[in-house]
Amino acid sequence: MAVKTVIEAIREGMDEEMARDQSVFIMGEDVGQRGGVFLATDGLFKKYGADRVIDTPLAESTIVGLAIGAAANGMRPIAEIQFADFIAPAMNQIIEEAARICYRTNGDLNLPIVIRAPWGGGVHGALYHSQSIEALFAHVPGLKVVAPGTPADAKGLLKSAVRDPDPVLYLEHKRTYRLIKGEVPDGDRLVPIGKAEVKRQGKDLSLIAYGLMLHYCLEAADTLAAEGVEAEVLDLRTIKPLDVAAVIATTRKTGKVLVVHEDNPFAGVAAEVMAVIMEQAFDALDAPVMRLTGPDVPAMPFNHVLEAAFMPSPEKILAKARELAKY
Amino acid sequence: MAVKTVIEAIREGMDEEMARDQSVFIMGEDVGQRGGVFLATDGLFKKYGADRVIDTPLAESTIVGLAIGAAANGMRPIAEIQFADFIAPAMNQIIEEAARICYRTNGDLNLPIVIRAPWGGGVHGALYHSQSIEALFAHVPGLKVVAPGTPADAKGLLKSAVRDPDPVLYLEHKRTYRLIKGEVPDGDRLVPIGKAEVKRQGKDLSLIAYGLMLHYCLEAADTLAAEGVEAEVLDLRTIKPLDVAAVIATTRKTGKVLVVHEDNPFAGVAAEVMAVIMEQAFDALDAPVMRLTGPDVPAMPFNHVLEAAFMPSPEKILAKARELAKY
Amino acid sequence: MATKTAEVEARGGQSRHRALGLSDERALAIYEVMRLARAVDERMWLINRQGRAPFVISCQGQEGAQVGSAMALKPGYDWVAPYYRDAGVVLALGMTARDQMLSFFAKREDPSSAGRQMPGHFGSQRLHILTGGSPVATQLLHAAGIALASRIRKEDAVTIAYFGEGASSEGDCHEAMNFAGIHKLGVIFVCENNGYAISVPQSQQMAILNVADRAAGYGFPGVVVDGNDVLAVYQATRDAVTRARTGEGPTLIEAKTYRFTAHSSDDDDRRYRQAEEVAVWRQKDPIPRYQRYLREAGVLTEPVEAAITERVTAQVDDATEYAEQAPDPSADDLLPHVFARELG
Amino acid sequence: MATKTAEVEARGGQSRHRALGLSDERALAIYEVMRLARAVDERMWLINRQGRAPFVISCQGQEGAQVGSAMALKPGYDWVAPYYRDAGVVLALGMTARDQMLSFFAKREDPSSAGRQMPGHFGSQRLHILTGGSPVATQLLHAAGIALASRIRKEDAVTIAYFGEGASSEGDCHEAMNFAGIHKLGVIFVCENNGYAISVPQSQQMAILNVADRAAGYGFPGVVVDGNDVLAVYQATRDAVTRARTGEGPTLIEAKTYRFTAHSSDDDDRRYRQAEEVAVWRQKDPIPRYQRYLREAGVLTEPVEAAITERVTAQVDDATEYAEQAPDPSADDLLPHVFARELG
Ligand SMILES: Cc1ncc(C[n+]2csc(CCOP(=O)(O)OP(=O)(O)O)c2C)c(N)n1
Ligand SMILES: Cc1ncc(C[n+]2csc(CCOP(=O)(O)OP(=O)(O)O)c2C)c(N)n1
Ligand SMILES: [Mg+2]
Ligand SMILES: [Mg+2]
Repeated sequence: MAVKTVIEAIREGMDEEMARDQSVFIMGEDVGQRGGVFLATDGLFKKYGADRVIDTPLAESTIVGLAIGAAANGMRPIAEIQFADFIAPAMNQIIEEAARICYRTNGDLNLPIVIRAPWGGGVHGALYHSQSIEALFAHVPGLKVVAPGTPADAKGLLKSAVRDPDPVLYLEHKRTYRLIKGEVPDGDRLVPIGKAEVKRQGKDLSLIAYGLMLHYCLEAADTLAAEGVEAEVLDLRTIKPLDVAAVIATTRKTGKVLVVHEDNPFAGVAAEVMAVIMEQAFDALDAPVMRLTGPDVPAMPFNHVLEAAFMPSPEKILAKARELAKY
Repeated sequence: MAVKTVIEAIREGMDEEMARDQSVFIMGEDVGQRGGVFLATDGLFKKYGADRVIDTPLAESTIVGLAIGAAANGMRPIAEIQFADFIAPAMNQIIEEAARICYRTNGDLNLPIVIRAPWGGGVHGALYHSQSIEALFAHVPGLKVVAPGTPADAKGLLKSAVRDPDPVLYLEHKRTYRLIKGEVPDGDRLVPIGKAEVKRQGKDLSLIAYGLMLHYCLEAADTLAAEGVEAEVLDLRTIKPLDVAAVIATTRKTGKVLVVHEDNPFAGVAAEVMAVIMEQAFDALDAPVMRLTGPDVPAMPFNHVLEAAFMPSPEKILAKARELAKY
Repeated sequence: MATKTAEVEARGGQSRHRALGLSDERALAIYEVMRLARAVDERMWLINRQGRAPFVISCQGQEGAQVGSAMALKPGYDWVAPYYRDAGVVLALGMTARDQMLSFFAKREDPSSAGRQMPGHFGSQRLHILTGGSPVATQLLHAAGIALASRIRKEDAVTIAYFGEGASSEGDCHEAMNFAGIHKLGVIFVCENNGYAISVPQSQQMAILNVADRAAGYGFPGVVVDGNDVLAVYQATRDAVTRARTGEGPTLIEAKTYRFTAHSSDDDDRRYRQAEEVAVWRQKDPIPRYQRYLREAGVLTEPVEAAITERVTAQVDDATEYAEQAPDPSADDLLPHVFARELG
Repeated sequence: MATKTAEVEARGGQSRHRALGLSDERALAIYEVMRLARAVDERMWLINRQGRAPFVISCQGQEGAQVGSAMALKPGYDWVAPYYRDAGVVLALGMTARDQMLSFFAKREDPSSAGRQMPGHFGSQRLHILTGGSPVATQLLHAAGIALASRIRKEDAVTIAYFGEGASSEGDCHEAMNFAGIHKLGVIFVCENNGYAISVPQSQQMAILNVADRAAGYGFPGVVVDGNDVLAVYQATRDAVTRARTGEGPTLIEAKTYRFTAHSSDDDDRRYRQAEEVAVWRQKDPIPRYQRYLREAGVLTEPVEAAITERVTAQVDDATEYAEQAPDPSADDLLPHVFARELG
């Protein structure tokens, strides 16, 4: 067991999977020689060669469209979208093709594809290098969407995603890449897709989050504890399929839930969590489920004042959690 | 006042707006000579000429991308996407450009664009001619999304959309085109974007819907009335911006709400309605808000048995409403 | 090569197929697939007009382009990514009339989709026919991806992507050709140019006369071929297959052709094209044209023709009867197969 | 025309600008904009390296292509849809050093976005500079749409869309050129080919040597021009503007050039290109090259040069000071302008 950053964990996960399985290969913009703009694939081009680490032209529909064809012909592509913000040119290939192919062939063809996309804000990335895209894709049946927050989960979910028989959108939060360090178990350890994890036990209220917001919630929970409020922190890890059982369990345990994400609220992941709780644990609620999200504006501005105003923060979480605790 | 079909109302709305304002023009696949595959633009090519009713090549990103440029240069384009199912190639232009331009220019440039898209199922259209796309776009800040259900609303909202200074996704339910007839007020009558309408008063429970489902809810409400249950039917008409006040008002009135749509549930419009009620009318609830939606499968199958199994129907609504009434 | 074809034809055409390395049997097999494709299609319209099935989309008129190209492949080894008109392609590669009719009637046994997709949305992993959705042009990138996989594994399988000239307007068409060109993939792009995208004529789709001219912008050859001359299509494809298999890279083949029917059973083509234009093209029907050639070449005798007709009719009858009576899916079939294995 | 340019240059180049109809003043104005673009850019790197601003993206090396083309337009009448490197374009069309610095420091007064977008995302409806987002190639369709609007209203305004050769791989690039070709729109596509899309060299982006060759596939002329020869760029653009203004349709101009800096302040170009290669291109720097020409032509005398340098430095100093001290937006500025008018 060694301490690693999130990006090291992701790189290691890819490296191990490529070594293990010849059918795994990487495609994307600048993933080769350059090692990716975040260096996620650093060293892999040298190690596995130009056939298995392919610098594509600047074209996202190409990246995903090729991945679909290659998967149909026996490969397990890892497709890198340079920033989540630039995934939209590939939406037709992802939503209308990749997500629907298993269903439309009645299971004759399934597509083991991983689409990696760095997402999230707080990096002075402005409107087009800060976006949260999880709700758009989680809404689409036929896709799995994961968003690990810790190095161990990042590696374990990367490996699970590569071995998964279906298209997995693997979201890596840019801000956590080098900020978040943690123990990563040695060896071939998978983290299952579809399983949330309680990252901190508590009995008074539940904070539900993923990605960078997990860490902000844990920070807020520390402060709350000092104030005598024991917050449980549930890390969704996988957004689709949502671990409904874990959501309901924490709701029944605490009766008070706050869902936190950077993405804007309208028909977002928090709305779905609220809907599921409404449907399955209405009787257990001691307060309405609350959400703390990015605002309903098109994307995160560049200027630091505006960026800070946009981003949920430990302080904002704390304020909302206090409100909930008092309800 | 005359009785018209939904498609006649839409055509008339476009015709009147084009006659009124020289800057309004139409672009899309087969909209010219052919009059559109549903004949929505029938006769307009002859009347307004090839300059104002433009047959584009088969390319949706083209249609929306051109609309953005033309709007920036003083025009009011109506862009037709032949089927909602084929809007994905234009998602980059819609989400990353059209929706973000007013915000990113701090209001220097706003885009009066209407994107019309026939949506919805029940027409033997199979996976790619039956889709519901409202949640994907309603999630995106910077877009307005309307989905009228009656001929009067279809015309009034079309005219409002054309005059609106911002991008409006105008969803027309294919199944209602010729099925639904109704009185359409003569003259220049607008229906405001952002306003829901109670289409039937009731005190026992609320059915919230839009598009074809509005009519199924009204049908179910008739049967419920015969059973002694007075259902209020709220037609959202506009999905974004959601008429939260109307949603909360009906919730406070009846205490019991069922939201109905064809779109799959995960992070859909029903989830948002449930979240909003959770946030603003939790205390008024006599039962958990329920939703009846299409299933979480990639899209609606072709075979008639499967299509019927997929579609919400008056019977399914009735069953769920009875459950709610009894709660 | 084009010159050569023309020459052979000029010499009376009696040995064109042999000059192409096609045995008489093979030449007749091509004819029979074309006949079958046409016969199934005609039957579908009949049934549709009787109200027994909701939707048809046709290959009629394009059988030369389809069968001529597909017959240049190794079935089950090479790959195709067809589009919705390509009944002739999939029949050439191992799908049957029953398969077509099962999909037409949307029955559970439909091998392409178990009744989930509209007719014309072919797919079979076993036959190396890539599943097609309705959005046009996506399959060009899939085909490039299939070819990329073959390249990575150092296999010499060839992939053909089929598409209409309408689909060539989509960004994906550009992207697929660009990538294939860069990596000299073993992929062939076959454009069935029938002059219309539903109602929109070619002149409103592009400012050029030949889609094939675009190939130069991607660094590989573009070939224009008479799509209603099945042997010319075969020849162009065979040459492209050789290039592809030996690592020389892609070819774009544009087969000039025409569709005889409306776009689909939901369309009314009288709104946008003249009856005279259709009549002119009917004179160029690829099936009678090839029939004449085979007769003149002495390959298609009366008894052979009669036997083919009998087999085709029998297959269509059998397929119709079988498929119409085959069971529908049940409501329980709605939910499975969203994913490869359902999550526990 | 290309031959003629070469001839004039061969004759010692002393009257190339006059042969192009450029007065001495205009020739100097071109030079001054290039100098200003370079100077603002250099200052930004300095400030960034001092940690006073988080991000730079550069025009350095591409000023010839940018200023040479933009100066062929009527400012405020014609339109441009620039991309993030096009500081030279927008400075030529009326943006100021202050505007650049306000955006660089993301201040409320930034005319492009009030500090919402990264630097390099220019926009001004007043100046007919279309707002740019980060996704590449979308602006090509916007430019076609702008030109379509001009066409519908029977105005002769010309629109230039700027893009890198990397962006040419996107589907939108194909779609924009295809539509513009069909309708012979008054749009010019200027590709600043600097040989790389971040780290990916041209050879991995396309199988051809000249992006301009693609124009043939869209039915209009493609022109390759030395992007570091500002007068050659001016000439090619002027000719294209004439075509566009008179209804003859689009032109694709490929300006071969190079970027001197890393892709942005977040990039390390030593990972993918050799210092020698950069050095070779630095020899071809468009600014000293044009400077030499103007000196030899007797237009750029010592005192004129000194005056220009003084003005440029003063503007950069003023802009830096002004912008750095200008107020940030406040948290209240986060929510407005999602829509044209907020809903009541
Ligand atoms: C992305 C997309 N947009 C629109 C459609 C609707 N549509 C179906 S076929 C068609 C025309 C196709 O023309 P072409 O590619 O020339 O093929 P053809 O039908 O002529 O064989 C259109 C517009 C579609 N299937 N996909
Ligand atoms: C759709 C999209 N994908 C990816 C990116 C990330 N990105 C920004 S610039 C760039 C390279 C652009 O290369 P080119 O078009 O040649 O312009 P240059 O920077 O060389 O001037 C990339 C990949 C983007 N901005 N947009
Ligand atoms: Mg066609
Ligand atoms: Mg470049």
